[in-house]
Amino acid sequence: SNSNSASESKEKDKHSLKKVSVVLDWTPNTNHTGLYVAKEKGYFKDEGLDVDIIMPGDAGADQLVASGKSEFGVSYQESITQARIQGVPLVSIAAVIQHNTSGFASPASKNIVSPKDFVGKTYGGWGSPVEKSVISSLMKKENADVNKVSIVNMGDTDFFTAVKRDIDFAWIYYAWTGVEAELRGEKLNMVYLTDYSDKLDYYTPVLATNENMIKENPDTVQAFVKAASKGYEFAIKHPSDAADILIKDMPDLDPNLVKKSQEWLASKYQDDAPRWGEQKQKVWENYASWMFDNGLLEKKLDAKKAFTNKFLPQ
Amino acid sequence: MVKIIAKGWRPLTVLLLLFIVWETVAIKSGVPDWLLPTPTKIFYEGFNGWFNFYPNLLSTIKLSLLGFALGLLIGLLTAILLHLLPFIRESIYPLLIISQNIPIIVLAPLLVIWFGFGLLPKMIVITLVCFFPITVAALDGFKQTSNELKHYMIMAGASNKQLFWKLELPYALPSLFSGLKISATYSVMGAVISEWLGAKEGIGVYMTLASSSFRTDRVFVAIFAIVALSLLFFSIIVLIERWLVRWQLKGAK
Amino acid sequence: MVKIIAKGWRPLTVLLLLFIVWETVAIKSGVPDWLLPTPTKIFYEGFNGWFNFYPNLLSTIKLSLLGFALGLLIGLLTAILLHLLPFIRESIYPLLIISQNIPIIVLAPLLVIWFGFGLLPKMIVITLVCFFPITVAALDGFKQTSNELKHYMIMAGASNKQLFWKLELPYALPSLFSGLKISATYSVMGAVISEWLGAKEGIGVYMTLASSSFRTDRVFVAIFAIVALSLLFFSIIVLIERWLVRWQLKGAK
Amino acid sequence: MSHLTVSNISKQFDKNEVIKNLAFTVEKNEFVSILGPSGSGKSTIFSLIGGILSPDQGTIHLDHQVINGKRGFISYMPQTPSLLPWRTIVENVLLGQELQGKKEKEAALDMIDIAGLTGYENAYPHELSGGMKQRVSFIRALLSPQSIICLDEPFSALDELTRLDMQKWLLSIWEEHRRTILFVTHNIEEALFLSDRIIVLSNKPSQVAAEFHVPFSRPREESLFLEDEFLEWKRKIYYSLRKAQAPCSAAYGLEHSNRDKGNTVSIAARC
Amino acid sequence: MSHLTVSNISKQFDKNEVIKNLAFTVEKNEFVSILGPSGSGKSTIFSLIGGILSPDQGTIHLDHQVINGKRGFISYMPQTPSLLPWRTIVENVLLGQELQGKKEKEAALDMIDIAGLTGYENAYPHELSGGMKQRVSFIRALLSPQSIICLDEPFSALDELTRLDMQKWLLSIWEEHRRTILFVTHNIEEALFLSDRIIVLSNKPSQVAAEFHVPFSRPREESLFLEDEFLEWKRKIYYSLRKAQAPCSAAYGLEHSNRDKGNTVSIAARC
Ligand SMILES: Nc1ncnc2c1ncn2[C@@H]1O[C@H](COP(=O)(O)OP(=O)(O)OP(=O)(O)O)[C@@H](O)[C@H]1O
Ligand SMILES: Nc1ncnc2c1ncn2[C@@H]1O[C@H](COP(=O)(O)OP(=O)(O)OP(=O)(O)O)[C@@H](O)[C@H]1O
Ligand SMILES: [Mg+2]
Ligand SMILES: [Mg+2]
Repeated sequence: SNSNSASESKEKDKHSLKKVSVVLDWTPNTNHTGLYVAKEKGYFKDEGLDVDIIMPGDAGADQLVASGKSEFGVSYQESITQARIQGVPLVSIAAVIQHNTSGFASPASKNIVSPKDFVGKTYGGWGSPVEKSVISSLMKKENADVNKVSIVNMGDTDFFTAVKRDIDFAWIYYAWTGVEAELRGEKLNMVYLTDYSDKLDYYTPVLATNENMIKENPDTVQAFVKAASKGYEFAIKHPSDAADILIKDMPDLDPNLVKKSQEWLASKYQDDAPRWGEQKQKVWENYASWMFDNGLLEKKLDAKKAFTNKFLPQ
Repeated sequence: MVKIIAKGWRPLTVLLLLFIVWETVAIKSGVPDWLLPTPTKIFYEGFNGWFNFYPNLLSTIKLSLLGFALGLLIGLLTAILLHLLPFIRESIYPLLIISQNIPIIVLAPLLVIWFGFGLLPKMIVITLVCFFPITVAALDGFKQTSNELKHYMIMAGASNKQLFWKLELPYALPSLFSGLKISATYSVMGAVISEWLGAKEGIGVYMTLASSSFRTDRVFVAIFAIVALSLLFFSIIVLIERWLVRWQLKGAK
Repeated sequence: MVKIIAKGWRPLTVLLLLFIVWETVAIKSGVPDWLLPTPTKIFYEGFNGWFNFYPNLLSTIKLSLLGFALGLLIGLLTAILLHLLPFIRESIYPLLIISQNIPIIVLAPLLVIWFGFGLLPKMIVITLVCFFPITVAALDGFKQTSNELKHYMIMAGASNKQLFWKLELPYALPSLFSGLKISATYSVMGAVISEWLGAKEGIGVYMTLASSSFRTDRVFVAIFAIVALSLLFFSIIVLIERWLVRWQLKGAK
Repeated sequence: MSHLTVSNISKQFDKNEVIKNLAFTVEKNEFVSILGPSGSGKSTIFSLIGGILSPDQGTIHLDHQVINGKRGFISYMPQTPSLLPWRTIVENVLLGQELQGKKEKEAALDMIDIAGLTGYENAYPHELSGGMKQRVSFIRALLSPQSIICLDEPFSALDELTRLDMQKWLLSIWEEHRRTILFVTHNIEEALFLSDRIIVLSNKPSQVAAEFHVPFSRPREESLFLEDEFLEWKRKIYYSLRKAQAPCSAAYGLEHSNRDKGNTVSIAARC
Repeated sequence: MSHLTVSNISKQFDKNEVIKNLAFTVEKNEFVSILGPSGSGKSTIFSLIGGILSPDQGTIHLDHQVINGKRGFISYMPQTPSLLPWRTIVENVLLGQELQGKKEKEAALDMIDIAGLTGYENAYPHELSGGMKQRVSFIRALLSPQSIICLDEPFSALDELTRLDMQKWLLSIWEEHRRTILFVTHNIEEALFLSDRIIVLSNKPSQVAAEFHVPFSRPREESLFLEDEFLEWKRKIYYSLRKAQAPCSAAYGLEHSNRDKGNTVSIAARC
């Protein structure tokens, strides 16, 4: 029946498929698996969409989506929060991963197991004021002083390179860099944000579109989210097959890394939420107010407008 | 041609030596592969992954050739225009410099928003990279024209057009070729950068993918390809220069 | 000086015109501020945020000046070396081209591993960007030296050193200045790029932060600063050229 | 009206007054030579006629047209050969024609041959000796099609035999094809042998110090050099040249006895 | 041993044999002129002595040293002025000295003055007339300190009065300071007036066709030009020059009657 539906959708292709594009945040990785699955398995076609997955490179997804050049994109709660404050009309339409899987990683030899161990160590970041605030928030829980951490801007340098030299710990996504470390057999200590602060349990990454799309083409958005949701559900149930699909589309990626990362991530997509993609207003409000309290936002965010669950399949 | 091949062995030897030093140092000092793979590993990967890599290479070659050609055309036209219309030179020059100082990360979203993900925005990026050295070098070349010869040409009634084609352009050739060499060298990097504006294939795409999945050996395959292409383009320019400016070589003997 | 100021109004007018066109187009077409802010907004932000921005500017100026100076030195030395020792020229030239084709994203980790996050790796990046146009232009300049004058100098017993200092170098000046102009233009961008190798402050840092928090107005403040700096450096080079190569200008009258 | 009319032109470079109220005419098909001390402004006069410089005052007429600052009216041979280094000899010779449209390669090759440069047609300028380059430049001017030819010391780098050869050749061409020629030289005999009229310039700021109509009939043979009248004229012009430079020789403080019995008078004068 | 000994040197460019088995010597403090047709290889001889070219065969001795391909032994004035365009006149004049170490600005200014270039000390070469540039190049060679001076047609661009002036000045300097001078010229009178000895070159491939010891006593006055013996010598050298070029003049097919009664003999010969 699968081939049947494929040829059927081919037929559809000629007449009524709607061309839309989705812009990734950077290079394809396991955060994007659901999209690749939905495309490969024809879920998008079933919904009447012809989806083009675009690697934006330096162009970045947010501006393209906001300006309507692309209908959908992969973004982050941090970005959308800051974007909306600046009047950029981005809206999050699904959380790809339910909880924040990022954290501060360090080689096991450095013995950094909790925020208080940051004292006297060197953090390598990209120079954003958010970093210091986050570290500070974590350290406050253990009554440690953030000013005793030396913060170095390491720019584009990757984690493994950085910790070879002056850096002791850095902020990573476990699903990718952490898994790579496992593959290399390097022992890492992780200090997850979610373990120390609820407010920092924000959604990263998310699928986003712009306000205009929601207003003018709600059907398209609905169709897109539905298919993506099917894709991610497939990835949750069949991580290995899903990984194969991503590898097949992107042969230049390291297959071992993709497989392992996919396995690690499978349970994290939906996690404790009632359905994949669900977002809570609390999470948006918490993080925005945390940012505001730390002087990282100029004004308060209207959290209700920043996201919506209404396109998620019931 | 024989002479060129005969001369070619020297840089090749140097390259070979470099590889040998690299290999031994890498092995001796135990630099891990993911940081700096040895040349043998890189060549091995290049050989093995050739069929995956090949379309990327082709795509980048096409991009850089197109971009270089366009850069050459625009660079030369700009130089000629500014040379022949000195009163607009002062006004336009700052714009040229501005064009060289708009970071791609800022330009990229604008270009994509205006022109989509097609060929055009990429061409614009490569052209921006390539045209500037050509314009500056050509302009300075035109300016250097021997006064004595210019004097004769004008006295003999050369029109501005003739003065340009028969005297100033040939006189500027050596200088122009300086610019061409610089541009040819940049054109490949320009193409790679332009691929970061969202391309489906190309060395730039291959490289970022490899880099984000920590395949350092593939990153170096990409670099080798970039370098080899640049050397090739550069050599072609040098050959054309030898052929066009051979009177100078003859004189220098 | 008076002449320069008098000449300065033309490019300024063009810039002003550009701003006016930009402003009106932006307002008319309703481009949102976060995509392309109007010049007035940018100047407003630049003015308001001056105290935040100022240290970044200074830091980048320092970086680019240092890097340009180093690039000039190394570029010139390389050119002189290759010129005086023609037998190593063929062997070294490919290495120069290679140096221009190693993408910073690949070079960066290596530089960091070897040299940490201090000044040195940044200098290396800027120098890499700056030295190449200078070397190529200077080398081509040396090569162009008039045979007649060379003939006299050698006959009159000029040593190789004298030949170089008294004839070839002054003769190559116009060509060398072509290279300097190209390099000066690149030096600021080079500094900004080098800041991605981890800097605490600088226009590059300011710009990425601004960009990640969607402060497009600040991004443009950064761009304006980069452009202004480049124009300044370029103008300084042009002034020095006018002063050093004034015999040529006099002849051209 | 004369073919070329130079009326009261003046020219100065910065504060250096080079030409002041200079006036002369050249008739159609006339051969006029200009004699004058080094640095007196002879080449500058050509630059003014050629239009690369504009006179500060005065006008230059070609036929009925004012040609101040206008270009393309003269066939020109500059004082330095000014050959394009990337062109072969033939290509250089053809340049003057090329600028005016048509190219006659056959004629060029013939002329190269007569000028004794056979075998060098495809050589580059740097392979030629000084005198050979001068001959190339000379042919280039001869082949240019304009009605008036301006030659600036065309034979200064040639040995006496080659020079005589070239002079005779020039005469034969001119007598056959009749064009207007303005000829700068330092050699009085050359001027006498070739010209209809000789204009002697004074020191800077230069004016016409004297003018001589050369009475010898045409066609002229080289035997002319030996005739008494020729020597007489030579002496006459020499004196006028000397007088033209006089104001300075006094300042220089050299006194010479006028022991001139022969054809060469030896007086040092300098400015 | 002679100061300069050129022994059986040969030189060819590609297939073009320019010099073949040429041999001559120049004694210490001697003034030797070289006469020869255009393109015969005079400038090439200087290039060989100056070391910028090496002879294919033969040796060149300076005193007891072989100087084939060695540089820095001669004060040189090239056929084209070859002034550095970015240097003022004084700076250009001092260049020759500068290359050898010491600079005497006073002497340079004096010489510029005597050469009639007062006021142009700080001008750039492009502001000078052809003859003025030549004088600058001449002074530069005179001021260079080497023991042998090679002058390649130093006065070709000068009018007769300035030329005579320069000749006399050169003589006075030479008579006072005595250096060895090798002098290329096309002017027989000039060679006779200045030199101790005159070497006449044949056509290419050039060899010494004739050699003349000039018998006139020194110091020489300009009145020499008028003496009968001078005219006699002039004729003699003229004939020898003509003979040197003979193989070609026959081919050219010109016949000349030898009606030479005066000082100028008119024979066309060309190669
Ligand atoms: N471009 C210039 N700038 C300034 N002065 C100049 C320029 N060209 C010529 N002169 C001056 O004009 C005067 C006349 O120069 P010109 O070349 O006409 O002399 P000339 O009669 O041709 O001399 P010669 O016989 O030596 O060639 C000289 O004093 C020279 O210095
Ligand atoms: N660099 C060169 N390459 C090839 N041939 C050359 C070169 N230099 C000189 N020749 C040839 O050598 C011959 C002699 O040239 P040279 O300059 O010595 O003549 P010359 O006697 O000085 O003539 P002139 O009186 O015209 O200056 C000429 O036939 C010339 O073509
Ligand atoms: Mg002149
Ligand atoms: Mg010569």
